[in-house]
Amino acid sequence: MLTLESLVSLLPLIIVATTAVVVMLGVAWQRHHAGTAMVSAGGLVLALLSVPLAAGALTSPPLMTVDGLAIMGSVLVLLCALVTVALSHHYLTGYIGPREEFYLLLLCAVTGALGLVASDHLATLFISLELLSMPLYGMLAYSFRAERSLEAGIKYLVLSAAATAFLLFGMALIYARTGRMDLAGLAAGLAASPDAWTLAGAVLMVVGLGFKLSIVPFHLWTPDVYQGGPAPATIFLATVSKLAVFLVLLRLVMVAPIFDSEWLRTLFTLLALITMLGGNLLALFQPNLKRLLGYSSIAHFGYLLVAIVVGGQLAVEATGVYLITYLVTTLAAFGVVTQVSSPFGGEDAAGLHHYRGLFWRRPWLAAVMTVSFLSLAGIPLTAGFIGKFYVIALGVADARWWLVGSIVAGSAIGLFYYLRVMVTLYMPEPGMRRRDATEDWGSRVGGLTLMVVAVLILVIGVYPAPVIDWVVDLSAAL
Amino acid sequence: MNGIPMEHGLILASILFSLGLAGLMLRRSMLFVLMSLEVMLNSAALAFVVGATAWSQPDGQAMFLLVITLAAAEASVGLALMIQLYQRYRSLDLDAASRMRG
Amino acid sequence: MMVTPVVLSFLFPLMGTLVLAFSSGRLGARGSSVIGVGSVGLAALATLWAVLSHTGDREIITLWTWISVGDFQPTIGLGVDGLALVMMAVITGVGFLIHLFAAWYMTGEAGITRFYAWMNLFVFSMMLLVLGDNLLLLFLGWEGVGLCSYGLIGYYYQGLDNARAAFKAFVVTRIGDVFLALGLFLVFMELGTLDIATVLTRAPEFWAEGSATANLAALLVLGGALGKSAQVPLHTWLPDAMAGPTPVSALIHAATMVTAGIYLIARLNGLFLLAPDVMLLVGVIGAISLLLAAFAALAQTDIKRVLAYSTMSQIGYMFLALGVGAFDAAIFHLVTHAFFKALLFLSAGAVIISCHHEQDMRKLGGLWRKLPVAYGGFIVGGAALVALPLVSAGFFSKDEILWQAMAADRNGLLIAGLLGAVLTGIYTVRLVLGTFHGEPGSDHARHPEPGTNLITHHLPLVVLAVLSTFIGAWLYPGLGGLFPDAPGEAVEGGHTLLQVLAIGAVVAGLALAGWLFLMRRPWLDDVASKGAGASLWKLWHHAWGFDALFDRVLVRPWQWSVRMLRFDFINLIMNLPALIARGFNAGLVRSQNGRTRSYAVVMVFGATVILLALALVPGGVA
Amino acid sequence: MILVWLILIPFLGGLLCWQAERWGEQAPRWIALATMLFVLVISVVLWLGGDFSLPGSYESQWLLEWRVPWIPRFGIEIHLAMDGLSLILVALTGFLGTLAVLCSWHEIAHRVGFFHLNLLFILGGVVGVFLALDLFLFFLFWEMMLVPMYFLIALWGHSGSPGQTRIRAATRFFIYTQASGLLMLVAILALVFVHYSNTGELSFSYDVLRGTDVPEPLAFWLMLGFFIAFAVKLPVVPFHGWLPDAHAQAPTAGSVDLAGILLKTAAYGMIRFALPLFPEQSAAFAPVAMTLGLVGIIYGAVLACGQQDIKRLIAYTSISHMGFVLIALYSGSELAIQGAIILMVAHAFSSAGLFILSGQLYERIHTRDMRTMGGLWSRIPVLPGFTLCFVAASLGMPATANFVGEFMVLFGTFPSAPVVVVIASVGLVLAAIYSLLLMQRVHYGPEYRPGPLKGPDAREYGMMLTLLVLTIAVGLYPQPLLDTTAAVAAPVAELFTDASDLAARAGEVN
Repeated sequence: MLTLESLVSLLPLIIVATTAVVVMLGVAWQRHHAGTAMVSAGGLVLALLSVPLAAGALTSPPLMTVDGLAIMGSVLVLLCALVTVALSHHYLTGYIGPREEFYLLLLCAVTGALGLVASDHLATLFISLELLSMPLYGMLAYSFRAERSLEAGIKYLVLSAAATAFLLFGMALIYARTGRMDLAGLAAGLAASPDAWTLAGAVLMVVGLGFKLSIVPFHLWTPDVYQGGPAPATIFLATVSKLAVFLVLLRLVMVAPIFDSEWLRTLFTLLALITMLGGNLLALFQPNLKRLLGYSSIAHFGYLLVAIVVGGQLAVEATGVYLITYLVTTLAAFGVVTQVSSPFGGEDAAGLHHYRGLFWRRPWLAAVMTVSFLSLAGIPLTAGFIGKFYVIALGVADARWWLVGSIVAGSAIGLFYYLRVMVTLYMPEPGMRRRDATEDWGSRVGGLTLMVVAVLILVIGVYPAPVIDWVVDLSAAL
Repeated sequence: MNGIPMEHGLILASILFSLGLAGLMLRRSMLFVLMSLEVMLNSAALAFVVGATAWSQPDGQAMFLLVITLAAAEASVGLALMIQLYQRYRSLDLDAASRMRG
Repeated sequence: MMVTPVVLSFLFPLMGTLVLAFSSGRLGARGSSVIGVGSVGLAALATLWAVLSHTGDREIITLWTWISVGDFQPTIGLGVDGLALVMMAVITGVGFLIHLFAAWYMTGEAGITRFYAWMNLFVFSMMLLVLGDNLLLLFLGWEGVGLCSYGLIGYYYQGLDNARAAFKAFVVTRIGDVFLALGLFLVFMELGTLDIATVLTRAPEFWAEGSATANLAALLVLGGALGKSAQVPLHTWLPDAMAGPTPVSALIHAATMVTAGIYLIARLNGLFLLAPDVMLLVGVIGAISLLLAAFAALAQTDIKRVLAYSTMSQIGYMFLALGVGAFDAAIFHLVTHAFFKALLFLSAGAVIISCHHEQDMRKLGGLWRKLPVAYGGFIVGGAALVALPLVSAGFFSKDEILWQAMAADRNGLLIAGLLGAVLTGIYTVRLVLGTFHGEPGSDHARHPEPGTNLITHHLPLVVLAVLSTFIGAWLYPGLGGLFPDAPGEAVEGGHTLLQVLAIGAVVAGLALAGWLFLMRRPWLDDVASKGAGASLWKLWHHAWGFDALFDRVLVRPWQWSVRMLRFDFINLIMNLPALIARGFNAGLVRSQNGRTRSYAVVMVFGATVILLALALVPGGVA
Repeated sequence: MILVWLILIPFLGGLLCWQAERWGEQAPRWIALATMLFVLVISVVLWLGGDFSLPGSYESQWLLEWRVPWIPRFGIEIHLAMDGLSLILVALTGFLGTLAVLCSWHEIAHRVGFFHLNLLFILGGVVGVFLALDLFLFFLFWEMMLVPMYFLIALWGHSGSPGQTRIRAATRFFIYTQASGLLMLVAILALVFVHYSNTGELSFSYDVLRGTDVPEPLAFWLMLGFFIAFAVKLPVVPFHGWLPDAHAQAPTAGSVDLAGILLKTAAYGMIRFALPLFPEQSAAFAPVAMTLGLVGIIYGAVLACGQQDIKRLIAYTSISHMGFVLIALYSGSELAIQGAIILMVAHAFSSAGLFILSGQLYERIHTRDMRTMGGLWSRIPVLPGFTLCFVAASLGMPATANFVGEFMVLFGTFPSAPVVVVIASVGLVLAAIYSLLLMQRVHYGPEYRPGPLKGPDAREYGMMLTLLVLTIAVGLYPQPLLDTTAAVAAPVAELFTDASDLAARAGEVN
């Protein structure tokens, strides 16, 4: 039953939803870009402050469970959304046409993500996933006058709809065989014996979620959408969307035993292998920075799949830490791309030649980018290394030598293109005119948040104990 | 309940699903691609209904309603983008919008 | 650090080197030659003082322990006994005279400071070699001497073949050094110490006579000695080493360095006595080198190369003496040989400088009236070389060796020695006649400029000439006490018979040479220019073709492999992963063709593959 | 606490240099010099102060120790400790760091501040490697010292070669070492988890992990993981591809650091981690390691003779020298291991000297190709003299430190592996060949181009002289070095003896 207690546990979601409505009314009453940005940021902060309250609540709403995993997911989603809002404000100042709708779409997507992270029932899973994806089509195709953005929107829409159809069909098959929709019930119903239909349903669900996480056979859309979409939309796609979907997949594997069968475990191992290697191999000679970051995010989720394969307490902890390090690093990397290409001038500054010799023009921005790429490559003293260390520790603890070997090979290949990007920052630039971040980028809100994120990367890299303890407490509650 | 056994319903839904998939892959024009997406979503909804009747629970029907609303939302956004596609490329061909590669 | 005469004797050259090396051009030619010659002179005086104050038994002066790890405790210690003092006397005495002559020889040459720095360093290393009381310190001197010979042979570094000769000398001697090093390792492993005295006492206890390890150790030490003393297998570097200035050849390739091998074997005589068949091998190698060098000397045109081969054959004699166990006779011959060979080389140097660096005998001639001092040096030196009876020092020492060989009834070696004596006579006469008598072959020879400086030119030659006569032989204090008794003591009779034989051989050689070169010159020339004679002459000229053999067997394959391996092919294996990654990248990137429908196809394909795997792979469907 | 300062000083100095560039070009150089001298002085003071007698059973073997928990979840702590070996290597780092700063005084003209930042970060990382005792911390410093070296080679490499080759060489260097480092990380983690399953205690500390008995098949793979990481860095032949390219492209300071210290971190890693953690497996692996060492000696020498570029030649000679070290480490004799340590120090001096000289040559004739050199003896006043001394050192001339090192290695290894020593002695002859070839092609022979060149100024002369004096000093009186490292070498040697007894007993048993 929906008691007051369970409503409190849903507080962050409710606050974000009300902010979306307030923004909608604001747009209807009087368009004011900075105001809208402030309101949405305020809403997100408020939601963030309400998370401890929600965590305290004992019961959770019928179709959802607000447990450690959900709390961790909500906090990360809200933080990423906050950084995206901060970065998109400066980006959108150059956009001719309605600017406030972007924040509206973003808030709706965040609501979906919060719902997805806490979902315990196939229906809420489906609804939240769609609530997350639908605004993304809009955000990606936001600057539709530029054909790349339109193309990205269309591609994402068509392929995401197909993936949702797969997911739905999978759910339907499982429902048809077990008659139960909630995960706990599913588990009991299937304890007898997983027959052909249920496994087929599980596989189809994996395909549907795999698309969203851009696991290799279903990853082809990622580079085009990352390149096409406007920078803030890409940040949101790369962080919040992947984060939420991965937590759901983790929950499915942890709770519902049909995902725990040995056969699916080998399937995930194979998927992890080809994703790690495929992601890195594709990015080797990529001249476009946004596509390169797309491939690198594919590879990183390949590493993370190891947690799904291993499962168990350590896996949840490893996922938590790895996601934190991945999010911080991706925010920094994409943040730099946003800074260099804002204010919006029709085309994002994605080509690597734009960043040649950046260090000698914007030393601190280049420093942020170097730190983020070092972290992507997993070099010590950066957050990325802690994440990689965790994943390798996981693989070794469970004696998954094939996976550990491919992590080592993948990161060795990955070094090549991360180093190539890093060194272009310091190369003496030929005389070519090139785009550049605005002179005062550092003093704007976006710039400041970017600096904070970069410092966070170093802090987590140097002293990860607090972050690890936080994740351990939350995952212990699972 | 001696109606048609559940497997037949599921097989029908699967056939419908694969027809939608084929349409998605073969048709060039975006309009028909959106249509085949609808077919796939409806096939999933059908499977839900079949499941619901088999277990005589209302959950399946509720899911069917949700799927229909989603399909509608999907179609609206899809058509909006298709209009922009037409204005830009003067054609509905999905492959026209494929400049990003490599 | 007690300031005893011995320590002084090897510190002076070291100080000389350091002053010269770090003067970097501030010292003129005169200044550097004064320092160079002066330091060796002081060393000679210190040696003299040491000889006088020597009390007879072996005295050890330990400066400091070099390394001490577990039981590996080599020290920087100096062992002073009769043998060391004799060698020191030779090195500093003859060395001083050669340094003096070099002052005259090198006037007008560029880089005299560098020359004297190397020469002093050489004397220092040689002193260390001789004085070292443990094998590691001896090895230090051994390698130091090799480095200095590299520096000095390659003195005229502008010429590429001079540098190549120096390189060849160093590498060949280095091969010998490696054998010695292996010997050291074996000795240390077996006997647990490197100290020479303890090695000689422990060897008989630990090893039975003729046992495998004894043979191996002796063989390895012999290998080292062969490299340094230019004996048969490792001798090819000596003739090319004549590329250096003549005083260098006199000091290094006559008096001191090449005798290091003999000193080593004499010092480690205990080791060799334990391996009789290796002793025999030493004798045999001595005999072979003796004959090979003598024949080669017959067919040389360059006077320095003749002397080089004659040095090789005289050292062959010393090896022969060592082979039969006559260590004292070997050292005796070493001393006398140092005197007369240094004299011959310096006289040759005088001739060369007077005739403006003309070394080819065919271009020289008719000089005996114009260069009287050089001619006198050659006559006295030649007499000692040929071992003219009763008058020359050579006679006493060579006769002693032949007598010992006879006493040890090694008749094969004895006959080789006698034949060698005859050949020596022939090529010495050929050398003297070709250089000084007959018609001057070139305008350089027609009007030479004789050296006139009294001190730096005449004094060394005269002193050495005096030492090459019987006075030199008389000067040598018998070192019998230090060594196990030679075979000669045990046998009474037969000595006079041998002396007759030896004198006969010498006289026969001289007569034959005189007849051939004075009376039958034209006949000899046409025999040597046709058919068999010409090919024989060419074979001897190239020293029985050893050089060509080593070149084809060792040098050419090495250069070929270096050229082949210049491209680091093992590196290719390490580039393999990069190439594989590049291939995969090209393949995968093609899949990103930008068309949504092809993305959908790949997605569906992926899903169907998984579904099929679900059905087919066992365990999927329970 | 002084250990933390030893690591922090280079890092702080580096940041200071980066910011000091605003006050003019000379400021970063002086700051960098001051920093490195400070590190050197501290380590020398520690050396004079410390007593290095063999550790009694009761007090710990570490001269200084500093320990603070870092990531409690995994039992990782910042555990720094210093004993004889790490003290010497830290002092060597300080010394070579000073030389690196001095020799790039005129060579690096543009972006001086950022150059010194990278240079000092490398040295900080290396000091960290020598002091870290916690396996995680060791791995962290091991990977961290690569990044600044990568930038050093890629951005300040030799202007002579086109841009692309510099970056390719730097990337090869980075990926080779990083990937093999990851293998080591996997081995470390496996060791930790085996220990965890044995004793239920999760810890990364060196002393705790030394005792774990790892099941046989896995133990070999873990030892291999460690060995490959150190073999790539040593470098051992199949993995040596990166060294010549890195040296050919690196600036002089980079080459001095790379050859002088970075190669030594690998040897140090073997002595400290690879051998003690897996004694039995290392003993069983010893023949293979020795063969690799031999191949390294011969192959390095043959390739050194074939090179045209002077720095590539010196790089290949380093491969050959390090072959000796590898043989010594796996010979299991205390004398050989002491010799290996001396050889490491000696090789640092001689290769640093040769690289500084080739840097000075490059400043004068602007080329590294030996075909366009010749007869330089008469053209440059003092430099050829010094080159001859260092060439003599590199071919192992007695009275130089290399001779002491090499011969102690050979003396120590002879009893256990005579055949290996015989083949290694062939390496001595080859050493003579490639060293004299270097001397021949550069300084002897006919003059390629006439005209005198300027001699070394006070800075260069001072550097060369100190290096030469040190080489001769260690060559003639290595005892202070030997006493300091005696405490380290003895236990490592015993590992092998009881390991080989173990293996022998195991041999009898089955």
